[in-house]
Amino acid sequence: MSSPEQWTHPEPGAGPAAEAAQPSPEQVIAGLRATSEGGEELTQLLTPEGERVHSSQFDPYIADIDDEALRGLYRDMVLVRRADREANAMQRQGQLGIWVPLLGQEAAQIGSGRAMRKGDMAFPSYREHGVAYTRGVDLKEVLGIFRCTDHSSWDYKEHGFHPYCIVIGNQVLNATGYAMGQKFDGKVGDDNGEATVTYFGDGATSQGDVHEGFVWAAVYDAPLVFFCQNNQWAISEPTERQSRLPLYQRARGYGFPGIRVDGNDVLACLAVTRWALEECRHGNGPVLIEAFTYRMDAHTTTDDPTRYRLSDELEEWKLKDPIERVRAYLARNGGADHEFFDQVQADADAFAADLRDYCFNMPEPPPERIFSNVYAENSPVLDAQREEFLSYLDGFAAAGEH
Amino acid sequence: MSSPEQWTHPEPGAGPAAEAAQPSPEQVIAGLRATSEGGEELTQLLTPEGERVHSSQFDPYIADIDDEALRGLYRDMVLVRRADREANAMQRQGQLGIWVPLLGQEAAQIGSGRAMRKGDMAFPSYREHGVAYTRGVDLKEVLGIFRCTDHSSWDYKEHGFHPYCIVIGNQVLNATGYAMGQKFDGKVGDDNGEATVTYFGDGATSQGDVHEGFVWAAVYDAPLVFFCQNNQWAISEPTERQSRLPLYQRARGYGFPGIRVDGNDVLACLAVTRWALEECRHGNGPVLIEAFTYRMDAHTTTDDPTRYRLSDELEEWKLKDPIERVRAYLARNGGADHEFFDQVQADADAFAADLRDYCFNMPEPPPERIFSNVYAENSPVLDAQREEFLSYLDGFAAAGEH
Amino acid sequence: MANEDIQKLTIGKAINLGLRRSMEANNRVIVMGEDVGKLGGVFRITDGLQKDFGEQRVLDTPLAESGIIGTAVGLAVRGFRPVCEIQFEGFIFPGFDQIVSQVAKLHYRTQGKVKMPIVIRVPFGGGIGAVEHHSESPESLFAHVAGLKVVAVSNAVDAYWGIQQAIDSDDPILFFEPKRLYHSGAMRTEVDTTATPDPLFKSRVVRPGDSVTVVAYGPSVKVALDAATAAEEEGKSLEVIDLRTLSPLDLGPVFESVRKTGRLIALSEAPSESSLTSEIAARVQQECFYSLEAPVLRVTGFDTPYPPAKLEEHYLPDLDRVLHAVDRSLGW
Amino acid sequence: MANEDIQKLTIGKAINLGLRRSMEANNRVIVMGEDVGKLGGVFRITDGLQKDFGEQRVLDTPLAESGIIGTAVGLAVRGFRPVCEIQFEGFIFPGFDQIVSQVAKLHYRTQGKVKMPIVIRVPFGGGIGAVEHHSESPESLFAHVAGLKVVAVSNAVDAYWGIQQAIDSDDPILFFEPKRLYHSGAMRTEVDTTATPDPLFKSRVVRPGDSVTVVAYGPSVKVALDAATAAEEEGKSLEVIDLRTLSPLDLGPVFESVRKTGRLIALSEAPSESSLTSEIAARVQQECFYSLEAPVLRVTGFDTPYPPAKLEEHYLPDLDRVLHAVDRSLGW
Ligand SMILES: Cc1ncc(C[n+]2csc(CCOP(=O)(O)OP(=O)(O)O)c2C)c(N)n1
Ligand SMILES: Cc1ncc(C[n+]2csc(CCOP(=O)(O)OP(=O)(O)O)c2C)c(N)n1
Ligand SMILES: [Mg+2]
Ligand SMILES: [Mg+2]
Repeated sequence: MSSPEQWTHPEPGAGPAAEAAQPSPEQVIAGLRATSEGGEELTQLLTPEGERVHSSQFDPYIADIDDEALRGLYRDMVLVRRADREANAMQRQGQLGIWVPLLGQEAAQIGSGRAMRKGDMAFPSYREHGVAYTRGVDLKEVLGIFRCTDHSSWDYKEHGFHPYCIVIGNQVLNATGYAMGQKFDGKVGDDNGEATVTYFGDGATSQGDVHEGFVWAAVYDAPLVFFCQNNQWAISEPTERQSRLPLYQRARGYGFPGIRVDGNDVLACLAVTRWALEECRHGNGPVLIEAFTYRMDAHTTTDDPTRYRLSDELEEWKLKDPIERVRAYLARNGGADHEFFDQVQADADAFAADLRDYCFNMPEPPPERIFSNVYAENSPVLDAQREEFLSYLDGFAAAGEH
Repeated sequence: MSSPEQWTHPEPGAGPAAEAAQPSPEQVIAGLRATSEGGEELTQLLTPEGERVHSSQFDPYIADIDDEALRGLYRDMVLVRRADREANAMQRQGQLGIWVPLLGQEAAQIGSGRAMRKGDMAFPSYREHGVAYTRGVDLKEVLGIFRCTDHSSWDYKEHGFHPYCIVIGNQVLNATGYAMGQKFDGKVGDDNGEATVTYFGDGATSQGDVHEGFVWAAVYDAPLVFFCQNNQWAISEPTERQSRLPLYQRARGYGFPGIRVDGNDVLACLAVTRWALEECRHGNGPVLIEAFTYRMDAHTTTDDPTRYRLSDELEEWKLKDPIERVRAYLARNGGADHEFFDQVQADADAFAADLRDYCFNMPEPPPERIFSNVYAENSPVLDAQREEFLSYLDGFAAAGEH
Repeated sequence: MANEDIQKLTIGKAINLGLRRSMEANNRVIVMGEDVGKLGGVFRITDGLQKDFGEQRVLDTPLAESGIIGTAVGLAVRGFRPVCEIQFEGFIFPGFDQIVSQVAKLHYRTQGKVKMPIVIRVPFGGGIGAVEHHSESPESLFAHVAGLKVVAVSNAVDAYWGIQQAIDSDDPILFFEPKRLYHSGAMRTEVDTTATPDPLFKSRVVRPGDSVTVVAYGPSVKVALDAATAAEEEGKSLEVIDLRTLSPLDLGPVFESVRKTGRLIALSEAPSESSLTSEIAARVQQECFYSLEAPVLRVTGFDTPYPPAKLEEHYLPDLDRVLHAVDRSLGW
Repeated sequence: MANEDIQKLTIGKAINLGLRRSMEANNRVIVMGEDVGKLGGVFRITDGLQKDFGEQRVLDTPLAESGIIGTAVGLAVRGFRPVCEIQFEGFIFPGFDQIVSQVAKLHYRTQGKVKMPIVIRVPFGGGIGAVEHHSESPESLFAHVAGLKVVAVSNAVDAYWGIQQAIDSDDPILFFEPKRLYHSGAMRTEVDTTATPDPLFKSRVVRPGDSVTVVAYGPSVKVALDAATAAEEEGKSLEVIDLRTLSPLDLGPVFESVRKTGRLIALSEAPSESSLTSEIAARVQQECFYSLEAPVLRVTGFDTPYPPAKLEEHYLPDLDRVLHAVDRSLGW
């Protein structure tokens, strides 16, 4: 496998070193904006300082979240962050072709992921490792994609977690169709209803497919939660390049509710997503949620964010870290002690070590995989191609050349 | 040319005759809705009964419309309706392959079309014969498309009227790019500003491209008026199949103004479009206008609307005819007398006769046209194909077979 | 055999009846597209289905092709078997990304865990005197995309069975229908609805002959057969093969025929550049290298956009152009 | 000749410099796409352009390919000469309808009144160890669409001139760039910026030889040349032709070469079915019917979606597969 470095970086010495980023005034403003609290309409239940904000509308949706449950959410976030950092490091060590970090988006993903139930379905993009984890997908399975041994491997049905999707926004229509199917199957209308959550980014909102998803879901009353993680950036482009208005307001033009939630607040993400899912289960879907969060790392391991954003911006957002506020809340209110936090850290380290072990020992995929599962039923043309190629390969093996 | 009848109709005797339409309750409701006045938010300056409604916001935009000017608008509408009916008839006589009637949409098209100025540009779909006329395009040129002798022929630049577009909605993005160009060229910002109007239907609003046009135009502050003629139907589908909300409200999600105008009121269409164009010229674009109107004829000459809608609906809309209300207003207020109306009718008949003459005598296009203008610069491969084919044809001519 | 088992059907009616049979046999089959419900489609191919199967199984969708195909993907994931109608082939392109990135690849992406039993029905081809975008032949684009299967029917019997077989298949299938023949009385044929149909993905010799082989598909099969009849009068015997499936191509019968005749004409309305007829020529020259007595010749649409319909009689390969190619081949 | 007139450039830098020259020469040239501005594109091909030409000539667009191409059409109507960047070839499909229905057809539709001087730059091909949709070769799809021209560059000199020639052309051009070679030091070449470039739409013999002809384009030209070097050691002399333009194909030099060698290998990373290599085979077997001593053989990607990158070394035609085909051709 050739170096993925080639994606974006000239070879060393190929030209002048990348210049230091010189963000424009527009970027500075964008940065400052991004560090705001997301505006008046932001739903928040836990402040960055770890104080609980009460909401008559949303508190009922987290009435069951006692200290133990909150410790669970905390642990989830720490584990997926640790796994994320490990994967990032493994990419640097050449074990993964690329990694797409979720750093900073743990609350949005764990909160919304934990809001789903067994019969629900999630349609992710490519950054939802945290959601995958909440759906019971072993993160080892996620690694295969980024090690480039497969394009995806988990059992989507068992986990209620569709394959990753790399083409921006087009999974949103697939999710819409799935949710329509839930409705057609009579699974909508009461507390036992099923629903679907589809994930996409701020950049994706510009794609025609996302709009068509809005149109279809509205027209067919699909039980679908559009969960937009607005992490402020689409690679190098700030959200202002996609919209004049806060993204949650997009829903107003279609006639369904849109809401902005603090994407760094796991309680708010859980509550708001549960609320939205309830609406959908009862036939009042769809709902758009904009989770206002921040991509704390690069877009992917091939990206260099210093070219387009100020480090100040990151510093501001660090103050709103999704994990720290839960830790502060638990510590302050006696919901957890040092021992607990240490244990979680140890669990996370073990979790990461396990991933690492697995990754380093992952077997190379066999050449036949190229030809497998192109079709469900066979294709004589392709069968012939496979046979010809495999016997060509055998020729090398026989000649000792391979 | 084989019979365009084949498009949709089984050959006679091929099966049971089409059953009488049996609209569902949903359709009946849709029909009733459609006959409403378009809701409280409808901007109307002339009622179906021909009474002038005053508007402090929009009256200034038609301050110059004295009786003479109004007679002009009346004449425009009568002429294009007459031409439309003539073309429809010519299709029945086999002179056109198909015709796309504008019947009922005269006010929307003449009003908006007359709102444009010389430097403005229009991007039509395929039903905007009335707009074409206001832009100085000879309707004879439009006939070529429907007689299938060419795909379009007028000078788009001279007329500020882009070619027709048949793929639903994708011209909206082209219009957006053009309007961005007007801005980049420094033609926006004052009374002399330029602007663009793009036309599309209610059905088109579902297309991804229309959404992307909204996103782009908003982000680039493009001087673009999105002129949606909501004629209540996309072939057989009522507007409810595209949206939960009135279409003008779609703009709310993007952060620019949307407005619903009585599309059968030429004064309101003129005033509202002028207002929207002024906004755009001054850099406050884009603007969405929903012209609430009705497709009084079939979708095209190959369509049979009795299969999907009630004739009652049409009867209701006839009461809101765009031409009759102007006639009533002019007659009642002494703005025109019988002589005028008779003269207009005579002009219209002559206009139609001229079209008819032209159409019946249109020369067949030469076979070389197949190969012409595929590229601006030549293609040796295609040149060879043309030479080969033309000499093959010559062979027939020589052999007296052709 | 009951009388109603054998029906004289046009191609359009045959597809309509085939759809009906599939919907009766499996309640997960749903039909979706623009105007397919109340109106029965602009060609009336879905006529009567919504009335009998309801609005939840025959969906008049919003007007957007990416939406039609993209939601069909999700419905397929949910276990439905969607049959999408694209109103005219020229309007499939807004849905191209969903076809290429999702429909074609999901089974591969998931190592077989997600099946894509979607049929995308596409009325295609020219000859109906229509305006732009209503007469094209884009099938080669789909044949080039791995993960899709592509079928083109030429007659009522294949239309009746083919649509049912396509719906039964767990693979995504682009199903091209010869629109100018939909309601042609000349193509009305007896369809024995109790027969055992030929397999979907096999080509078929539809007229034996021994001097030149002509391979065609969809609406061009009729042109080839007409040419064969005309050629016969001149004492030339054409063997006509209906490809039936465009991907994966079943060229066995073509190779066999060419080994006999030594000459091949590949016929299609589509532009020739990088097309199915290119593929046929490429494979035949390789497989039958020593049998060919003349190069494979192609009779196709030109490499131009589809012209104004007044010119389509020149654009579309007709009997004369086929015969001309036959003469060139024989005179090589 | 001034020293700065001759620069040693990678392919990536050559395109960057070519873009700069075009933007300097004509202020109607604008660059648009995702991340092309501040970031200089994910491959840095537009690096520095926004800084020097401003935000109105180098547009960081919203994230939607149909929007990029659709607005470029309107800008072209307005008299601009847009150069669109598609971030990776696998993301061009949401823009396919605009390309097929507007970009390719507007000039024809308007009988020449509307020109479409649009360049769509597409990094293509595999070999970078990437995830899905980042390594494909969809060029055949565009070669099949009449009204488009398609170019694929293989080296820095053609990259530097080709992008400028493409921008100068009044026709819409899909400009395919070999992404895995963008920053390859091995491909760094002296580019004489004062030279007179070869015409854009001409293929070229890049290595003469006499036993077998190999025709390739884009990143495969390097593979062909490497194979020729290896073959030489075995005493086989390959003639390598760089197609350079994929539509309209300039096959004159290929015919000439095949008349000399009697053998042809067509090389491409793309799947073979209904592809450019099919077209090459189809035309060569017709034009060189009596010269061919073996059938035209194709060495291509397989007819599968692009596999996980750990397997791409098997998927991509390499030197060994070319040599294997050479042996088969010689042994026919
Ligand atoms: C259709 C398409 N175009 C371009 C890309 C390349 N690309 C990958 S991620 C990305 C930015 C996405 O931004 P956003 O939607 O905000 O999601 P985020 O990565 O921030 O989670 C782009 C342009 C793609 N994957 N698909
Ligand atoms: C992309 C595309 N899909 C389908 C069609 C076929 N078609 C032509 S007109 C039409 C309905 C359009 O309805 P609307 O946008 O309301 O415009 P109207 O015809 O009512 O003016 C359809 C489906 C098309 N031309 N383009
Ligand atoms: Mg983002
Ligand atoms: Mg309409």
